[in-house]
Amino acid sequence: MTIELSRRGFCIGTALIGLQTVSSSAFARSEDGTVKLGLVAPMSGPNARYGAFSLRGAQMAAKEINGAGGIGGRKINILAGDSQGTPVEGVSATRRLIDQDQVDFIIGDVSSSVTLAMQPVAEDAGVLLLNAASSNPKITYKAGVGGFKWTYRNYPTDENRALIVLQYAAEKKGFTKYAVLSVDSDYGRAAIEFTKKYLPRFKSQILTEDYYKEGEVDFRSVLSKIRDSGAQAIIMYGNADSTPIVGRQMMEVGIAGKIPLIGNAEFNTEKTIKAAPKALEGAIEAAAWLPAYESEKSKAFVDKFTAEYREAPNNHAYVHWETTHLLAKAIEQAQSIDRDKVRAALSKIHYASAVGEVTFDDHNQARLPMILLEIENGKPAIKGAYSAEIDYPK
Amino acid sequence: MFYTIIEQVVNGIVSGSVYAIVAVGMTMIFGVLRAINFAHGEYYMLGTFGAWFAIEYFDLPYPVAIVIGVVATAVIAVVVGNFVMQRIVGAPAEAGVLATLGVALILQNTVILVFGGSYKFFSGGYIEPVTLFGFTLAEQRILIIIVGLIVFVGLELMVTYSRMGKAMRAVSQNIECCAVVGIDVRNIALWTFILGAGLAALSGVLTAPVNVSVYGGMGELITFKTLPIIIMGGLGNVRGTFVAAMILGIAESLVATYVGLQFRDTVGFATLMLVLMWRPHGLFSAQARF
Amino acid sequence: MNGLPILDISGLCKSYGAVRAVDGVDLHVDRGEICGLIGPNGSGKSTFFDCVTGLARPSAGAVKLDGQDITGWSLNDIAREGRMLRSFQKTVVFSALDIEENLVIAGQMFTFPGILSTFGIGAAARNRVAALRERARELIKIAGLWDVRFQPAGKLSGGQQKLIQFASMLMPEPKLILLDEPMAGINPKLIERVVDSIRLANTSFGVSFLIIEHNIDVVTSLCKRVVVLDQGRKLAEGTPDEIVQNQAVREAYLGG
Amino acid sequence: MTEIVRDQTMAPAELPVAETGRDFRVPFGLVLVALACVAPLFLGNYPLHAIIIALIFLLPAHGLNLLLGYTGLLSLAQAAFFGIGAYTSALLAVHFGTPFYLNFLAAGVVTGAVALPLGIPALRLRATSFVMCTLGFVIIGQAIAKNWISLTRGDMGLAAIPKPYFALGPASFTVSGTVGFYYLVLAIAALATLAVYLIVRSPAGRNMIAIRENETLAESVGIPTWYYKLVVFMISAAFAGFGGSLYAHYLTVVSPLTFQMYYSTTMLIIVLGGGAGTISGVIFGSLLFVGLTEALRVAPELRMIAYGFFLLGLVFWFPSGFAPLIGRFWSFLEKRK
Repeated sequence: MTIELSRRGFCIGTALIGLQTVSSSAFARSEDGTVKLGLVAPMSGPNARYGAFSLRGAQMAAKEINGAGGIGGRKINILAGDSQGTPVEGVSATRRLIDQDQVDFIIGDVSSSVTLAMQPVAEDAGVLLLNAASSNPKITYKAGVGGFKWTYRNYPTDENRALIVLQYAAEKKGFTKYAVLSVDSDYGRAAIEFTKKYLPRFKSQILTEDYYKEGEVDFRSVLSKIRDSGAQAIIMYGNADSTPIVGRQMMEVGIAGKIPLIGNAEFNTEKTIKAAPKALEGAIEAAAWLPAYESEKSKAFVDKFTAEYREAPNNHAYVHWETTHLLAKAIEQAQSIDRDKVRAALSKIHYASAVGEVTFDDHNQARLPMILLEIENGKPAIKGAYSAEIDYPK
Repeated sequence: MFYTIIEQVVNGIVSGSVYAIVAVGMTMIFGVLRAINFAHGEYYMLGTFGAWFAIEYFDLPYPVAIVIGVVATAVIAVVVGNFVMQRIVGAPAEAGVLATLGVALILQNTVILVFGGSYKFFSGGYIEPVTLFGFTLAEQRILIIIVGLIVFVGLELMVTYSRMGKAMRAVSQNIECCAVVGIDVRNIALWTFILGAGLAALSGVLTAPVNVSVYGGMGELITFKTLPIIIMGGLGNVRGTFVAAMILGIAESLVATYVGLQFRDTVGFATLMLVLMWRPHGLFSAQARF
Repeated sequence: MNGLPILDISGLCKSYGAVRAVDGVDLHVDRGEICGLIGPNGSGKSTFFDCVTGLARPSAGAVKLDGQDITGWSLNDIAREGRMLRSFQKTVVFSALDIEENLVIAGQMFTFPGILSTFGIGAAARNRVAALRERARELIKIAGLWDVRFQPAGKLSGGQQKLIQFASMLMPEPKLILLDEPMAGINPKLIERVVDSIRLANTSFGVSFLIIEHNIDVVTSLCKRVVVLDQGRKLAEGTPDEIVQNQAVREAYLGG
Repeated sequence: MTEIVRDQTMAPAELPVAETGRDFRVPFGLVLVALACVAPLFLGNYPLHAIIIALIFLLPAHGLNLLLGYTGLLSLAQAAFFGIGAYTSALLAVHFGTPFYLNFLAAGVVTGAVALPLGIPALRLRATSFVMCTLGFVIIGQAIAKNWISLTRGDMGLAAIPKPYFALGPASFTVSGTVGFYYLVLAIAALATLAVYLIVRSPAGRNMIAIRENETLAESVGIPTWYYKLVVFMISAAFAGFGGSLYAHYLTVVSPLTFQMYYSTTMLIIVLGGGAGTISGVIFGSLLFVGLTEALRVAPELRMIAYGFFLLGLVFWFPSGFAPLIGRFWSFLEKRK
């Protein structure tokens, strides 16, 4: 016997004593003819800059769509929620968007741990949660046929990325011995976990394994250790901001140009390369997107974003811009803002993104290509777009 | 093997010097104010930002930027000292914790508000590697060690010979007596605070070239590194703080090499707890003063 | 048993590094006696007190309370037994609490075995609290503090706080009380009252006293026997009259 | 919230109130309790969610209040125990599917037990060293949560923690939805408040206050201060563990980020903001804190700065918290009458 104590049950009880509550979810949503889109991102706190980029990307997309007459006449209205990069605040922001602002759809968050906490909230409310920037594979392990019907992700996972990088390094470069130096977060840890999963396939091994805290400034000790370990490359999944520091100190301990960095930590930006050109030469990176990517749509986005905000877009700006367009397309195909219909449309969508066609698998995970590039002569050289099918755990 | 250990010890001394310059100011502030200053790392950040601003916007040479960074921080310290730090003299510990946390939030987030949260690129300094006794070090790091030694000797001389230094020592020994003897405790507190903040700023400007990045949240990390150092060194004890900073620098370096970088930030507090279990009064104090 | 002194101290020493603050002092307090302890400033009286009551650990010597060796017991160990209590030179009370609470706290711990009763659960615990409140009220009346009994102790005058402290020490019905300068810093008008209270406690409750005091009139009126300490050693012992006449004592005071 | 209706002579900040306004506190407290019970009738899901967060934080804050407000020990370890409680509950629920009350009790018992070996060395330290040592617990706790991957899954965290369900024999009962959770948390918070009230007004509570007021004097009247501090440290840890358990079940994820000094300072702000050493103050503090967080949502970029100024204001203008303001309000009502 299972009793569900639900809002409805409670209302029936209270109705008996003559008190009538107005259930907030009874309101019809978006009766004013707009599409209310919630965006959850870290607007304050240590990751505030990611949130700022995300919001700008999404706002630019909304502006473009509204400028072109909206979706079937409906304008997109973006409502931002601040997650501060923590699960508690992420859940609070999500609830606020759903309950107070009555949004129809939510895009968010950047951090995987926040997205994981948002999933059940969106599921309970039956609001579509479209993630654009979290890479933890678990998010879509549990989505679609995995459980959460309302979660979709338009972003490649750590597992994808780890496999592609390892494959390229082993097959094209012939590396077999690696040192790990990744950021100590769900992102850096998960990427290495999945790298380890595929190591035997390429007969490779990890010699040393270290994780740095975000904001770490002293890598000399660990780089000296890597120098003496005999590793052929350093696998690094990290945040963009630590890369110049690592590069500088690689030069200092004398491994610049000898042991390349591989993985993903914005090796390709001009700023990073300028900080330590010698250390970044030969670095290999797998990115969901990068400003230098050669496609018409991508170039147009970079130009427009730069003109609009006088700052070059980063990855977060791009994925939120693209995901907002993706959602608009799904709504258009559903010819309705009915959430069930949009969800169905999303599952069947064939969307032409700036990096290639996007479709969703039965776990609501987008099949996305990853761009592989190598730094040659101080410039990123694109080596192609790769994609990999995910083995979902049974 | 042996070479590796020696090299890591050298690495440890370099980072220890950075910690020492910051921690020595913090411990003096504690001695006089009896407050754990959770905002101390923010002055390190402010100094770095001041220098970065001077280089980026006015194209000034690095040595001038050092001066600007330190002076700008000292000016801010005068304001904070007057409005906050002087008022927590004699307040309960939790008041000090909350007030300094408040100051840390205000300073850090104002900088983020003004300059944005992204990492800035610090382009000054002397970063060419030189080889010394077989170790490759950036010139800047040698400078840091030298400045660290100068600061230590200078402070020792100051507290021993100068009027202000003697008064600082007196206040940190017995605050009630000083008030009776006619030492202006609030004034001493203010000057100690400005000196401590200035030293933190100096440390920030000196390390900026090797750390490359400048960002609003950088102070917090330094605060958390210095807290265990000042406790281990015996609160208010300049010499002890220096030794503790070196011990921590070397221990961190060895842990990063032989255990893993991910454990590095726990070294400080883990060492502190072990030390306190063994000697509840810190390493360099005969009896518990605080 | 009754012939035995309540407090018997032999050869007590306390050194800090090379300094010998207390140097081989023998002292005893008989049952029902009020014994005075005097000496110039820095003569080691307070250190001696601290060593006897466990606030400091003696370097050598033995302290016997009621025939039981309590050398090296901590202040808390001794206090928890409730036989010997001490006051502090600087008057201290639990300033945020009212007088009754102060007294109840001072009296409650001795008969609260078990965790549940510590949290006041059970009839026995409730009865005990009621009994303590009863006793506290009686003592408050005796001390003449009835009118101010609901005020926080910290708000009262120094003399009143002294009385609270004194009444608190009577709560657990101790056999011996050590007072450290009970008259220091109180209104001369109140001195008489404190002296009366001590005498009352001595006669009605049978409490013995060892009192450090500078006010020689108080010592003379209260004590039958006085011990003089100087530079950590026992200089003299005798009736107040003998002590006042003693040449060595006079020199010590003038010299000190 | 039943405790405010009775007398609280133990609470220093409320002494004048206790004498003058007691008559008003009974009906006022009853009204508050009644309001809390019917809140879901007129509050939407979001305000309820905010109150749930406030009530979850209330538990560790009660614990800290026992430690800081009543025993006079400043500890920053609440986040560590909050995290241990959250992980204990989450691991049990995820791996063994145990019913909620077991997870909840286990969280409290485990954190209380962990506090014992930590408290024994830490409580020997003097004030500042003790504060730093407790801060160390948080930092080392986070390192363990990050690196003991086989148990905690490290930074990936534990997700999909099941909703609280109660099982007794064949019957089971799952708490789902905001309203259901609200009543669960409200009931637990009320019980916790009652427990704190009973502790505080017991002989043990009186001894705790004695230790806060003057430790040496407390020792000299025979209170076993060390033992008391240790037990209170464990009780306060257990409260934090209970809060962590609710946190895990409500948010359904735990990650090493639960071990953050941020949470320790949050508890500190709740206790000091409301008024240390009073129970109603802490309840007020937790609502105030969540209210402040919500109010500052208006301007995310200025939020932390405003927060900083709030802290300074609290320290310099309201050193005994904002609860005395309520006291003044009561006496104001009294005068009107």
